Amino acid sequence: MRFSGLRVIKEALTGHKGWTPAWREPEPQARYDIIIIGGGGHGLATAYYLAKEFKQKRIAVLEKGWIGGGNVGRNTTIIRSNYLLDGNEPFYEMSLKLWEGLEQDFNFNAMVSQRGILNLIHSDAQRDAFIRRGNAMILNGADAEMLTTAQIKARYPFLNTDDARFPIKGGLAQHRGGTVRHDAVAWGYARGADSLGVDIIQNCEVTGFKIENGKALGVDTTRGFIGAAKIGCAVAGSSSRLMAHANMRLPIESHVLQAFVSEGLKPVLPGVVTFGAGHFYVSQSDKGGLVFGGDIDGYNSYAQRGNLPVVEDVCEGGMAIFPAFGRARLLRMWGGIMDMSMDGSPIIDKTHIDGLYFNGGWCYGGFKATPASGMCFAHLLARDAPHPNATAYRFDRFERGLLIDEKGMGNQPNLH
Amino acid sequence: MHNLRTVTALGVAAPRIDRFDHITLAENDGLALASVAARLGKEAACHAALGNLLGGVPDIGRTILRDPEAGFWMGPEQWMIGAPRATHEHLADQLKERFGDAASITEQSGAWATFDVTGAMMREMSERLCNVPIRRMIAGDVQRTVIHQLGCFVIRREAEDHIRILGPRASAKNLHHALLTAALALA
Amino acid sequence: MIINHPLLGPRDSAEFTYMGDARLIDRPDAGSDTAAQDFYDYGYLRDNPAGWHEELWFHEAGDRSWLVVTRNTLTHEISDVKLARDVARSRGRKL
Amino acid sequence: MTQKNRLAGGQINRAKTHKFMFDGKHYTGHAGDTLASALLANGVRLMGRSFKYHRPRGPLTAGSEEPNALVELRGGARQEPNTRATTAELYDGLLARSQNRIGSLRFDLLAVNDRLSNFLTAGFYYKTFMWPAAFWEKVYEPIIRHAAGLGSLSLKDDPDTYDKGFLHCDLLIIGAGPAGLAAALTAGRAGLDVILADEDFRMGGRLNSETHSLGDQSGADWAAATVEELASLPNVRLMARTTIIGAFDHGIYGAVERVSDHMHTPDAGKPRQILWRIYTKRTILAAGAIERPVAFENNDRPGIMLGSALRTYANRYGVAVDRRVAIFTNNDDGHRTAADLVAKGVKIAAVVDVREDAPRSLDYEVLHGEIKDTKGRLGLTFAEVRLADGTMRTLECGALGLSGGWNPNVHLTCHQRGRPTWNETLAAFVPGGMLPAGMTVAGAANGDMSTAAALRGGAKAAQNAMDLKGKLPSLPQAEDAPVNLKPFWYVEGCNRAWLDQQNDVTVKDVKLSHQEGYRSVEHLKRYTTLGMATDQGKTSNMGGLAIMAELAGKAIPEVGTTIFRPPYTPTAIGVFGGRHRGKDFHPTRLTPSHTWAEEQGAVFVEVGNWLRAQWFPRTGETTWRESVDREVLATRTSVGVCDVTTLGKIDVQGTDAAAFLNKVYCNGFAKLPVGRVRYGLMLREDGIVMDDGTAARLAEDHFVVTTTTANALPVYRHMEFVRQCLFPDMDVQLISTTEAWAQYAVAGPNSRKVLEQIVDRDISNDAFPFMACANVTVCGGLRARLFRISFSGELAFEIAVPMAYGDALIRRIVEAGAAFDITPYGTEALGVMRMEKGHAAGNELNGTTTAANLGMGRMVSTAKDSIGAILSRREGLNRADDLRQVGIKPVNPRDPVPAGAHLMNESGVIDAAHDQGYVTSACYSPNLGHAIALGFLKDGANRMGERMRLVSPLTGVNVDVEITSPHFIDPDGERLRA
Repeated sequence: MRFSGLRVIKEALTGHKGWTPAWREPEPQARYDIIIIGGGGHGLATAYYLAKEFKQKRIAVLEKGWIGGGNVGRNTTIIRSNYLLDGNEPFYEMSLKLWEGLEQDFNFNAMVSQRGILNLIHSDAQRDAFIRRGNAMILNGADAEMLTTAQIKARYPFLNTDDARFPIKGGLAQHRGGTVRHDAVAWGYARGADSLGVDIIQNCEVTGFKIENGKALGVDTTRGFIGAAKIGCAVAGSSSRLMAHANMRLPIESHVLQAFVSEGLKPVLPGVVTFGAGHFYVSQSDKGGLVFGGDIDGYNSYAQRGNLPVVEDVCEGGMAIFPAFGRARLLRMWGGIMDMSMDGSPIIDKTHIDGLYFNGGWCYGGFKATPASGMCFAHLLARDAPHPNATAYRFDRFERGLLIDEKGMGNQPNLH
Repeated sequence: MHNLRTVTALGVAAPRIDRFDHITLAENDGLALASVAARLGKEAACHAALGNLLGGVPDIGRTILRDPEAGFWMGPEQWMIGAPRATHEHLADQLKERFGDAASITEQSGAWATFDVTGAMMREMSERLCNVPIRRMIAGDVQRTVIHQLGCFVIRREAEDHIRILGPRASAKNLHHALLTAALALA
Repeated sequence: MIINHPLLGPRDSAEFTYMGDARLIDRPDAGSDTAAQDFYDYGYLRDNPAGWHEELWFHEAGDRSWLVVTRNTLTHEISDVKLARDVARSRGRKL
Repeated sequence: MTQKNRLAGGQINRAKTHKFMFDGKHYTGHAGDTLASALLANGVRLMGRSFKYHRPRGPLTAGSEEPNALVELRGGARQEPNTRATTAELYDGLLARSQNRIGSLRFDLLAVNDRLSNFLTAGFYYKTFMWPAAFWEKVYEPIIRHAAGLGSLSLKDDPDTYDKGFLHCDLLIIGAGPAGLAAALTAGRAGLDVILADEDFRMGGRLNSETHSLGDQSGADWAAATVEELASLPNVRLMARTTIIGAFDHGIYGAVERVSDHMHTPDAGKPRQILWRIYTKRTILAAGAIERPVAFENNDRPGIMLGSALRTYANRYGVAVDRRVAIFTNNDDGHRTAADLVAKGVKIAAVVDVREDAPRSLDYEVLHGEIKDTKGRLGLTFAEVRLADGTMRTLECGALGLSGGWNPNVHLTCHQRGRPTWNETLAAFVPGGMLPAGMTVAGAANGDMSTAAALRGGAKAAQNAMDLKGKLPSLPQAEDAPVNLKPFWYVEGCNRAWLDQQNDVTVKDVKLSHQEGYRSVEHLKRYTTLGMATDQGKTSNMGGLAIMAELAGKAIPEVGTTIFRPPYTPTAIGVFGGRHRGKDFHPTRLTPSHTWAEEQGAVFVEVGNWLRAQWFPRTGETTWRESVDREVLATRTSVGVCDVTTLGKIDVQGTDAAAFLNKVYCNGFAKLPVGRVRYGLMLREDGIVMDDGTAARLAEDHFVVTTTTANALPVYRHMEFVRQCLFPDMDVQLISTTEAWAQYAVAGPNSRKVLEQIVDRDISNDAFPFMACANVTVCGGLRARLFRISFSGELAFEIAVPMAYGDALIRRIVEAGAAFDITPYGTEALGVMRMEKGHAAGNELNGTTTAANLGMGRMVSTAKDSIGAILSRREGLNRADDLRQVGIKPVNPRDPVPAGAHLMNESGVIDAAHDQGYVTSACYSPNLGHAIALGFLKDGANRMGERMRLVSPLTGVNVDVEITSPHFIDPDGERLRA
């Protein structure tokens, strides 16, 4: 069924009898051409693009719980392409372009809202680094603008510039950045993929791979064995657990990232603001909640919850730049499990096992990457060759020293 | 003899004192400090030297309060020795002579700002400042902790209402500000 | 979280700095023919278990000891804490 | 206006009358009132508007679970949006406004949404507003955003302060109702360190709201007496107005104490609130239970509220919500409400009970049936009853009490891995799964619904938790009634029957969600927003789950629950920030020359947490460049002085000190003679440069290592890792002594002449050559350290004295240098001189730089094993066309060469694919008379003299440049050795 304003009106007048399920609940078949493990944003996007752009058939998405229950449903909804390194920027810019046409493409309003993202600058060295980054963005065809403190103040008059510990010396803005209604991304891709014949199988956990002489033949699941010519893994957060079934050790650690939302408030923040001298970034949802976050807790964890010190650290950052937020109330805090990779960048690559493909290591850049990740992983699965914008995301870059280290933190995942 | 004058950690000539009914907050500028770290394999000799300096080896988390020198445990096989600066300006050199090659001695006099907090509300005040179980501490207990993001030592002195706080000297003004604010919040 | 420091007793994990898998103690032999491969494995590959995990914590705001903490990454329960230096010695690390 | 609905009795202080204002109208109430009870006493039921349909709303509850009665409390910078009138303590002069409305509360223009509700069903926005694409940000979203949201922030800086603190105890008891008080008595009398916390300003919990007695006292009196005894115990800390917001790992609880929220403004110096981190061995959760409503058509009108709330208002606050009240119940609780109200002289229109075997009463009429619908635009006027026999009956009433049963307050039991389990008798979830370590649950929170069971449970829990011997304290006699309940969630055939009153989620929405395939609890919640309002579904989730289960043909426990997350109730962001605001966000580190520099009128700059002199303006200088140029020229032609204390200093001692440095530095240190300094390059194990600095050998077994200012701590941590974890048997001891020594760089051709007046030893070139170091004395006997090292490229020394003498020494140096017009210089001049000299610094060592990038590839010794050596040899870090550090100068001397600009070939396309490198640091060189820069260029070593384009599209720069050696000045280093 196609969604439209007219449709909404028609249904309203006929008691909403006509709405049908957004996706089917099919029984798993014995065999598929392509199985995607992971019914999160990346997995669903991959299935959608496999069917739509690469005309693949007989595709299944296997989700151990309910679709969208992972990080696509527990993030701070920010989209942007303000990256520095050549290995990253073209990929994230491609993602941003896909976001821009996404809703019309899959006929679901995910509220892609390009109200802009602003990175505050607090030192000359930081300015130098941001100028280099802004230039890299422009040279890669993205948009970037350097704002003066006055320009920033005009947009955010309640920003603390009077007694700031680290004075604001300007900011790097990307006006095409913004936020997206995160759950709707999973649902939109699921509905789109389903309508193209993709089987979305929920409550179906993969418990093992069937691998014979170097070739993957299928997966054992809680709903039985399912054969496949190709298997794509997109379970960021649980990557190490899943790939251990294939006896693989990954350049990845799992860490918890907390996020926070305040009570609903009348609009105060037009766009996304990130604090350059503390760990804090914030935007305001359409419902009015201030959605904010900061650093990961910093220790390996698979528990989707964090601890108080980071909550305090994040709120201290918030109070440092927005002292007016002191009287807004924190409503809810939650945690998501991140695949923190060894250089802070993702992996989209074949494994050494024939027919087994991997997508993960997104650190906390996963949500904004969803469309490009899906497109590039679909490309890899369909064509057996990396998408031109994802060639750097290879497994062997660590062994060969071809690292993509935006933050320059080296091989300690919790610092990225 | 040189004629260079010292300034206190707060950057002035004389130590500062803030007196209230419930709390007295006093900068203590009279301490010479040096750390002692036992050399590998020379632990016994080091302990012996500590023994005749302090009358014992400060146990984990403990201070030996003794005149003129006092010492407390900093880490495994590592101690901080303190003494009146007036008599021990060259504490590190004096300790080197006592310990010989049994320990590595490092001058620390300049590294720390010292504040003495006394008064009826000392416990309430430390509860607002740092994560030490102040009500369970007994005289001579010492704990390294964080006050306003600054790594500090908190020493429970003989008097029931007295703690001594050693904090990083370069941030002495911030530390003092944090202590003062906490005191005022309890007034 | 609370880390039961083998010398100091229970201390808030906020006083510590985390580094990661305690296998980082087992630095490979730089002289070996397989050094390149060994150091790649050492530097980059992790078991990253969902369950018990031996990991390195530095008591930055405390006694400056590196600790090996055995912690469950699913429940955050801590079952054992040792001085890393003792662990390193027990694993036969020499000069 | 008089308090027309005020009854006799209650625990308010009638002697104390408070004036207050709501939506511009004046009212009075009493000490002990909440804003809600005072408004109800004044006959005001309408207090707010719902989120989506802007339906008129009054309080549903009398507690912190309130979804409806949210107001903007206080004014000006202290305005608090979304404040629950049901918990806001009344104080004299209280000011409150209703929120989320356009126009007045009675005539809200946005109430039109209610008329359009059929179009605005669950998830409607996912299906439309997509065309044309550009309209979303420009048209649709702005409208939605302004209609959405609840209250408003003032957008003025929060004028109040917040404290944080730490508490340690044996037993934390959460909730001071019968169970909590009994537990506190048991543990308190046993002498344990107990903290008893309750979110309410009056301890006692339901005991303050009910009429049944404990022994020969009223519940409220027993509670008061017990609190009094507890207060007398030195080992018990009573914390009223304190909410335990979260259960974190290993027995750490977050608690927020509202110190001043019940006052007009906080007392001077006092915080508004305190965030306590409570460290406890054991915890007893005695948080009670929350009653749940029933869903039926138009069940959301002002005047319709929980039966327990009606009792609280009547018994605790002495307030009748209306003089004519109806009750709708599925259990005996409804009859308890009726009895209490009758006793207070309130007329009971009828008790409508869904149970065939409903108890009868002589005091009021009991109807077997259900409420079908209600009337009353801004407040309840009539309730339509459908009797069991199908006949209809209309009840006139201004208040309607709903009793759908109770949900134990399991919230905190679920903050870790706990997942509640289903209890058939209560038709509710009770604590289950893995509770937070050390937590037990008692009283209604544990499903023990009678007062007697709560008292027993509390005492027992304390005894077990602390394994106390001996018998329980004698507890008073109390009601021990069983729960007689018939599960009943919503009235058949209802449509717009509210589940989540704040977010306007109705039974119809849940059905639609199921119809559209959003069938897991998480999907239901996210699609309909059920339970996502400021009350987090405390009164709405169960109803939604029950209907979900019915639609899915499952039992409620099979459907499961959504996860409870901290905080228990919404918590001011300010309290998490504490005092770390404004200038106190992070501590500031001051250099020993700070006071002196201030006297010189220095301009300061934040470098990490340090505050350093950036430059020293002199009268007549109009731009910073003038000052910096002067400082640079003066230093290069005569002598300058600079505070370099911020450099990290690590004392490395022990017989293996040299061997240790051989491991942490990639270049060799074993053969460094005593009395000499060597530059050291430190790699991370992944082969990338971590830091650089110098190591001075003061004795065979004693080095002083310097680090860059920014890396002092990480480098120390790394060295301790290498010492403790990698080479545990080396005899080496490390101490960070950054702040122990005040260190000054004295640089320039006349630097020796200046220092000769200060240092008590021969420092001639022969006696103290380049890269020499020594323990010396200065000014006739003060111990000091002297290093002949140079960052500026000039003849230079660095001299260090104990910190306390730093101020005196800088003054003495300047005095001694007067003859040479010694010039203090700041970080800017320091930067210019190091760039002129081609020294790498923070901008170059950006965490991706290799030794090879810096042109120091050969420094990585292959003769020994050092940290990072092996991985530094990977192909990707050793490509022929790798980046190399180069110097860059403009072809036209007037052009800038800004940092962050990218290098492109002289001709050809300008884009990322053709990127050749970038500028890391740039400045104007007063010595060369033009801008200079350091940068990284592909294959840079072989491109000296090449013409290139430097572009910065971001800042509009595109200039021709020439690639040069990074050593712009004195490339052969003659000045250093002079």
